[in-house]
Amino acid sequence: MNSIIIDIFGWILIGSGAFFVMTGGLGLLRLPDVYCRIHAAGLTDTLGAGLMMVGLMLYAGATLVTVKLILVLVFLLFTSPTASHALAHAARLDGVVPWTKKNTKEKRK
Amino acid sequence: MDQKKYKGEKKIDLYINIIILIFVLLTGIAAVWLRNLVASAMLLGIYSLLMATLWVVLDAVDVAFTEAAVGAGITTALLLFSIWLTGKHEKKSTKKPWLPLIGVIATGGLLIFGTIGMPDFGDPNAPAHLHVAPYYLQYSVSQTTSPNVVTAVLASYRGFDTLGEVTVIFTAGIGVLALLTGLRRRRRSQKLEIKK
Amino acid sequence: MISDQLPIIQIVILLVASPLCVIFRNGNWAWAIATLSTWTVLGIVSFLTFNIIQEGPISYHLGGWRPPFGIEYSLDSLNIYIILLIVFIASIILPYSKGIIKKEIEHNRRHLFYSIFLLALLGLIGIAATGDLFNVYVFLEISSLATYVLIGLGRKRQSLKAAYRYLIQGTIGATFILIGIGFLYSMTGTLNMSDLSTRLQPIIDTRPVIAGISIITVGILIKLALFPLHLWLPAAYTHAPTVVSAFLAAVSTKVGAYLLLRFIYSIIGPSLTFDSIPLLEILLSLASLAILVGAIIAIFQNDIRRLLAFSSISQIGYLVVGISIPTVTGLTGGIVHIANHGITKGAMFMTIGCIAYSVGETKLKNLKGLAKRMPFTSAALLIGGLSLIGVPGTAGFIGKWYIVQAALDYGLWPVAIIVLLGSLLAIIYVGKILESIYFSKGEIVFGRVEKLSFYQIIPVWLLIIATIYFGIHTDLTLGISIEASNTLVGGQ
Amino acid sequence: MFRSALLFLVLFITWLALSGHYSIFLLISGVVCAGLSTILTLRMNKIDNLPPEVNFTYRLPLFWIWLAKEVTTSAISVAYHILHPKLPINPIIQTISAQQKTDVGLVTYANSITLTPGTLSTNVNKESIEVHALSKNFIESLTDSEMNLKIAKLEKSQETDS
Amino acid sequence: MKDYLVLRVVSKLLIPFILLFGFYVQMHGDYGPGGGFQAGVIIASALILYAIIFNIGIARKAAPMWIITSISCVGLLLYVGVGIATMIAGGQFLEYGFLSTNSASGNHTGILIIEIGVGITVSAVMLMIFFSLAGRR
Amino acid sequence: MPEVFTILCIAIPLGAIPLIIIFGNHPNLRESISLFSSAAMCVAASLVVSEVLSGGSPTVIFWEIIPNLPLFLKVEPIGALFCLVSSFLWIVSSLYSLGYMRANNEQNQTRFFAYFSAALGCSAGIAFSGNILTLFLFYEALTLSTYPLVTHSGTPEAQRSGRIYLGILLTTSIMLLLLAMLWTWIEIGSLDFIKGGILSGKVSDGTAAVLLILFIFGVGKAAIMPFHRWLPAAMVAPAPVSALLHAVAVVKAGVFTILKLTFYIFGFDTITESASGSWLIYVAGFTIIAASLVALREDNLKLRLAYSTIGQLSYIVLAASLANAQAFSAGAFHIAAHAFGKITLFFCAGAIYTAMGKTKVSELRGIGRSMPITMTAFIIGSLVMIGLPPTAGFVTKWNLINGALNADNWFAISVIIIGTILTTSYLAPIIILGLKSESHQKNSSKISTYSEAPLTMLLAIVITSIISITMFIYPDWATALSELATEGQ
Amino acid sequence: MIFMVASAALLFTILLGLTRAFAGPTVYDRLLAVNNMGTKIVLLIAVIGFLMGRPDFVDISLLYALLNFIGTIAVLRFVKQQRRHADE
Amino acid sequence: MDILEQLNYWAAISLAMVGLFTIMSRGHLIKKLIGLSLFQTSVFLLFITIGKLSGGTAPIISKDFLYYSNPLPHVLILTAIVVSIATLAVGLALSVAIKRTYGTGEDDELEDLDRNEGEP
Ligand code: NA
Ligand code: NA
Repeated sequence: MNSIIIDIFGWILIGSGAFFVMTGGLGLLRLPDVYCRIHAAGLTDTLGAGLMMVGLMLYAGATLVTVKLILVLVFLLFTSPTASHALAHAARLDGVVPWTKKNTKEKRK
Repeated sequence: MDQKKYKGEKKIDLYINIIILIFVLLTGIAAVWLRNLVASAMLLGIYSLLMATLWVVLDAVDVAFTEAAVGAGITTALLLFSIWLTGKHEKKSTKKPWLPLIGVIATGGLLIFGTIGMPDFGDPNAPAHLHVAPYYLQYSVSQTTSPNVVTAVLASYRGFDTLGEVTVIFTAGIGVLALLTGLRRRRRSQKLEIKK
Repeated sequence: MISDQLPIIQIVILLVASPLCVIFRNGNWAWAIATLSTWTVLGIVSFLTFNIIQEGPISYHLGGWRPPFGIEYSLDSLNIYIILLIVFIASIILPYSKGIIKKEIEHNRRHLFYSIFLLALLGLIGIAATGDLFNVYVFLEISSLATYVLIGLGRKRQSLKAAYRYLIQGTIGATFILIGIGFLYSMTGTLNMSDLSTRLQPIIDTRPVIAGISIITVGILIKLALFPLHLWLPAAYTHAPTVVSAFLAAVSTKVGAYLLLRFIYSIIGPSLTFDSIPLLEILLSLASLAILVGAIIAIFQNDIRRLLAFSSISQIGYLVVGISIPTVTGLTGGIVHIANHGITKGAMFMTIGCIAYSVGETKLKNLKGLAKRMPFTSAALLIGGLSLIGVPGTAGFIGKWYIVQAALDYGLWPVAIIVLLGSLLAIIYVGKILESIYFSKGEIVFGRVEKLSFYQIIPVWLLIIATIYFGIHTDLTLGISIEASNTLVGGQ
Repeated sequence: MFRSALLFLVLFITWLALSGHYSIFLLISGVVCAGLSTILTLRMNKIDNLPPEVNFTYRLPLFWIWLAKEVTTSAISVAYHILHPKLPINPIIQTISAQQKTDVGLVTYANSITLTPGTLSTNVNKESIEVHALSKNFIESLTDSEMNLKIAKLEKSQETDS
Repeated sequence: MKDYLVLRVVSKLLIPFILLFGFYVQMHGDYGPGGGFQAGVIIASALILYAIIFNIGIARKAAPMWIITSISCVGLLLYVGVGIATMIAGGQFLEYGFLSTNSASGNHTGILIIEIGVGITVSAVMLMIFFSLAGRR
Repeated sequence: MPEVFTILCIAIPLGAIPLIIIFGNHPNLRESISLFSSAAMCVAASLVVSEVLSGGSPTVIFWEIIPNLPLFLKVEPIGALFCLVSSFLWIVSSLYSLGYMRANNEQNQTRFFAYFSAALGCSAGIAFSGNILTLFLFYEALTLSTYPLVTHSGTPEAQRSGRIYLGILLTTSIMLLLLAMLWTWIEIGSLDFIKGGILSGKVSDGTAAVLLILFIFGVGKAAIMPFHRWLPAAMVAPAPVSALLHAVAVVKAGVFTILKLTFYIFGFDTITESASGSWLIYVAGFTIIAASLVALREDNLKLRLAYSTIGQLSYIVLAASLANAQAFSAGAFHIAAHAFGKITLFFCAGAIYTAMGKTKVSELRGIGRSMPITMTAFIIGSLVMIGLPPTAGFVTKWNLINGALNADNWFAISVIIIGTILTTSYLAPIIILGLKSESHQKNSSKISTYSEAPLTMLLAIVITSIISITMFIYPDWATALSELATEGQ
Repeated sequence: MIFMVASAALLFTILLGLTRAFAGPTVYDRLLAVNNMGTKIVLLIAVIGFLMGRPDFVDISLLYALLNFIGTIAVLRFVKQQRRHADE
Repeated sequence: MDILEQLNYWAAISLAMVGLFTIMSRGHLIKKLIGLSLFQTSVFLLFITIGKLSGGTAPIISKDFLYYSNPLPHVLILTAIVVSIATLAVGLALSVAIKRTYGTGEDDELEDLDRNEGEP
């Protein structure tokens, strides 16, 4: 009985996590410049990872594994924005021009 | 965990293994293909990470752990700092690659020839699983109290290898130190004679 | 009983001494530590040699785990002979390095040099001593890494290039060996050499085993620098610090030869005559080529160190010819030549180190009239040269005698002729050295001749005397070699 | 001193969470290892003079929950933008003011901006943060400065606590 | 200075935890994946991170080269020392069983100590290599 | 005690080397040492000879280099003969060099005397070697120690000749002799010189034939065609060296080795009974004729003598290949006879060069007037070569023809006859030219005055020519030795 | 089963990331891809742990979550340093 | 199915060949080292594949499992990884030193530079 509930919630959580992860990956490919892609990556790092981890925690139950999964998640939430920021910052300093709609129109002309 | 349930998904590891293998190959080829060395170094990082995943799939968690530890941080850092010192872009080599290609293909041919007749993937009757290894698996806990058989073999049964391994890393450390100490002062001079 | 532990103590002493050299942070202290520890090891190894000759092989179980579950040190007459050679040469080279090193390596990394030297030494001993195939790989890497660094410490910048190339090629070689180990392990499930040998016999003709054997052999041949896999060798010998050149020339490829012997005869062993790959035939042809090509290229060299490096390539050919004739005579020739050539080349490179130290030159054309200014050093070079040629009465003769004899015995008269032809070519390149230092007329190019100290003179002459001694009094070298080859191919 | 003790404690708790084996030996080594980590950290702080001023208040979990909500809503929005066949994005860069006084506060703000999908801090100055947004509507949630205020509050409560 | 602000703050927050994780891996090698080598690498990585976000000069001040070098020797000597101890106790080289009255617990002790030796040497050497390479300009 | 003398024969000349070097700056002392040690060696050699004549066979074993393969000395009759001849000629040539080197102001005299001494030590070693290995060792040492003598002048020409010299001698010895030696070792397990031949009856015909080829051509010092080129090339050396090379140490070591090999390794039976021996006769015969023909056309005096040597050596090879006691004894005798005869001729050539500066045959017109003693000696030497009484050469020819008749070998006989005619035709013109009255050439007016070479040189010439005649009158001591060797065969 | 779905999704996303890493075009794009793939692999390893019935391998995920950051920072630092050097 | 069984070996060999080819055909010192790394990791793949047991799990003994993969190859490869990073470190140090003394990191140019200075 219990395991069915876990399965249902697990499916929902991990499934939606997988959805966000894939969307983020797609964004990484689709979006036009590095800054935009960072946003997409953020999607994977935050909601995708978070939902999946929580789903896994459900399966792990009240064990050390859950604690470790929490630790992983916390670390990800700390490091991922920092890395993104550093990346964007470096790109800015390096003079990577952000993509805008105007930009492309000008280019097309 | 339920033993039977796991047995039912027996071959799943093979399929995941194959997919990751393809990724690994792609990354590896890309890492050496690119002429931008920074990109190469980064791809090598991914390569190593994918390998780590592969090791998990192949039950080699200790190896995965090591690969992740080394490949994620140290290797990338060392490579990048060296690239910084030696130049970021690789020039196009003027050499004709035909001779290396022939040599490489010959070696590869020999090895592929050799694999035909090797035990199948995961074959429980492979000689490697029947001799020596079962001893470790059977006695590790009672003889060394260590449930991680890899650690038991590494540190105890083959502890001398590990001593050698530490010596290797020690050699590398002292060696790098010796090679780069006073490099600034080493002259480009061709003369053998120097004054003290 | 401490004497039971001696097989491992020889390594342990060096393993302790090496970090101590680093900790003391002083070149002179490091030198003293290195020298004393190496001499102690020499004592131990001599004792072990005596023991093994008297009482037969020793097996030492590391960690107390019995093989094949643990790693085993198995010392028999073959490897104790190699270890004795290695340690003997090291014991002589270390005192020799005392003064010479001052001109080549700055004081702030001299202690590191000695530390690495000891690591190289212990790596080589480890390769020879162990009875476990993977352990061979580990110690091979210790000695290789140490060697790359040692080569890179040379004064000229070419030393770095040589070290880098050796690193690449050496690692390829070692990795080939590792791949081969993988293949063999996959088919047998064991890494212990004697266990492997028994388990290999019934499946020797299967494809993975053949591929494994081939790839390991190629790996060993790179380490051994057998033509055409010798590319790393000339530059390495030429540009390394002279002390290192002497050490490498004397022992490092010799350990490769040992590995080849061990691999072919102790591991593949009795089923050597499998039809699938003509291993010995291939080795024999490559070795014959090596003899000729090495010697011919040596003739055209202008730098005395480079010339001797190519001579080494030629001499390695002799070793391999001996090794690949599977009779007691052939192996005896190969094995005895390992030591005799080692001693000779060591002596010659040490002499050249003296010359480089004294006059700062190793180019042949700049050494005109050296014999007048350094008569004794020149004489040392002369004696070494005679041994390279293989003149009777020098160490170089004995091995060649056996090798040619084995070749003729085995019906390989073209090989015998090539060996003799090699000697002839040796006369030419040795003659080239002697002509320039003895008989050339013209202005003396080098300036001041720096005096050598006893630290150099005594070691050099010790080896030179050994070159003659082992050419005349062959009880020790031949005795062990014959016994070793008997154990390797005894049944045949 | 208090901070060091706190750090040690947090580390030791982490150790316990990681370990899963509670033999006496491992507990003692936990103490030693947490101690070692603390000492090393202190040594670094002494050298670089940049000790992170981290303290924990009851507001922090509340802030996280709020942040989680923010993240979820913007994530869904970003996902919509990505999956929309026409890719309806219009990226802009804008500098917004930051009221935080401490480095940690500033960093928390910057990272929170980044963590929320759709916005990305590209440069942190003393009193302002440069933000890249996927489109204008993402940045609006920042300019209403709810997050800014919350973090500033977080900072203040820390001051009063300690 | 502000250039690195975010990086520095977060990294300094992380470093103690990375170090602790390294120590955890060191001490739990016999239960799960990991051991001395991995621990050494992780600990070195923490310090390398420190060196990267500040500068190498500062990091080298925190860990002077000669100390690191000596530490790397200590690790190796510790490993060899265990071997010597077992020989003195009457066993073979590295026969840990002789470290204690009971063979299994002796093995446990031996494994722990040598893993610590490995960890020490590896972390020190990794730092040595990094500083040697990165210290140049 | 005889063992001590045996060792002394080798040790004295080798021991003299350091003394010569040490006293290099005192020419008188240095040359006294040279002379003294040559005399001492000669005494030791005579004592060895007397021991051998009384039936002894002193044996000295040094070491076993390889199990059952020692370095050792074992004196047998022809070895003793060879050693005695060499040591005696060393005295004479020391005397001669003393004058020659000083008169011509040669450089590096110390080096010269040192290597000279070494060469003698090596030939004594060859003479007494108990097995092929020992012989080979001394054989190579001899090559190396005479190399600096050949290149003595240090000129590019000398160096080139030195390379030819070393090249041919080392190549043949290593490629052929060493190979043959190894082969023998493998076949028999022994390399000792034993009367009757160790190969006798132990190997197949074919093997014996191949071994014979390897051995004979391996001994490059015997200058059998086509490996004779080194000998004329070495003519760039100073005259005493040429004398040493062509009369005493080197070439004699070569033919001596061939005698020893045929006699003690193959044995007469192996050579005669198998077909292997017959080709050797043809090779020797061809060499005799061809060398004589070349000599005939050579204008340079020393070169002509060199080709003469090539021919004369092949008489000894011919003797060996006839493989019977009488021929063998003739060959052994000829080692001594040719030694004295040829050294006389070379001494004369050196004397002419020293006194007159002439090197070409065509310049020798009227030389007999100004150098009567030298001319007389030259005539005696020529008679030895031709084989006419009253010289030792006649004894050789006589025995050789008898030997050939014994063997019923008409080819050999005809070669001997043609050879003799050819020898006469290349030596006689020199004598005739020398005895002619003063030329009509103006620039040769100086020749008329009496101007012999320095006294020591002259003394040497006189001694050797007297002995050449003495050996005709008293051939017994030498023939006794050679007959002793063949006793019982 | 859900674990398999999750692994499949992750593997697919990794492929997307790889494409970005190969394609670039700037070093920052590659770095982003690499960093992001790091996160995905952290997840993948955790999921595979569950899939294979050994969830305790999450230690590896933890390790990687920590170290991936260092790699990214190293690259950034490198790029910055190089640019500064180029400016001089 | 048969092909799938050997696929890991072949992948390992392919990687080895890619690495080897890179070492031989590429000129930049560090690129060669990257190739070398690739070559070495391919061997790891070979070994770990050999150690894999179908239906087995990681060799950390637990009462929930009966079959474990072979721990020995894992141990060997741990050592090999250490060796490969040690080699890489020394190789990088040499590359840096070469760049400093020669002024280039390209292998081909080293040859020319030495030749220009009259060194064969
Ligand atoms: Na964001
Ligand atoms: Na472990």
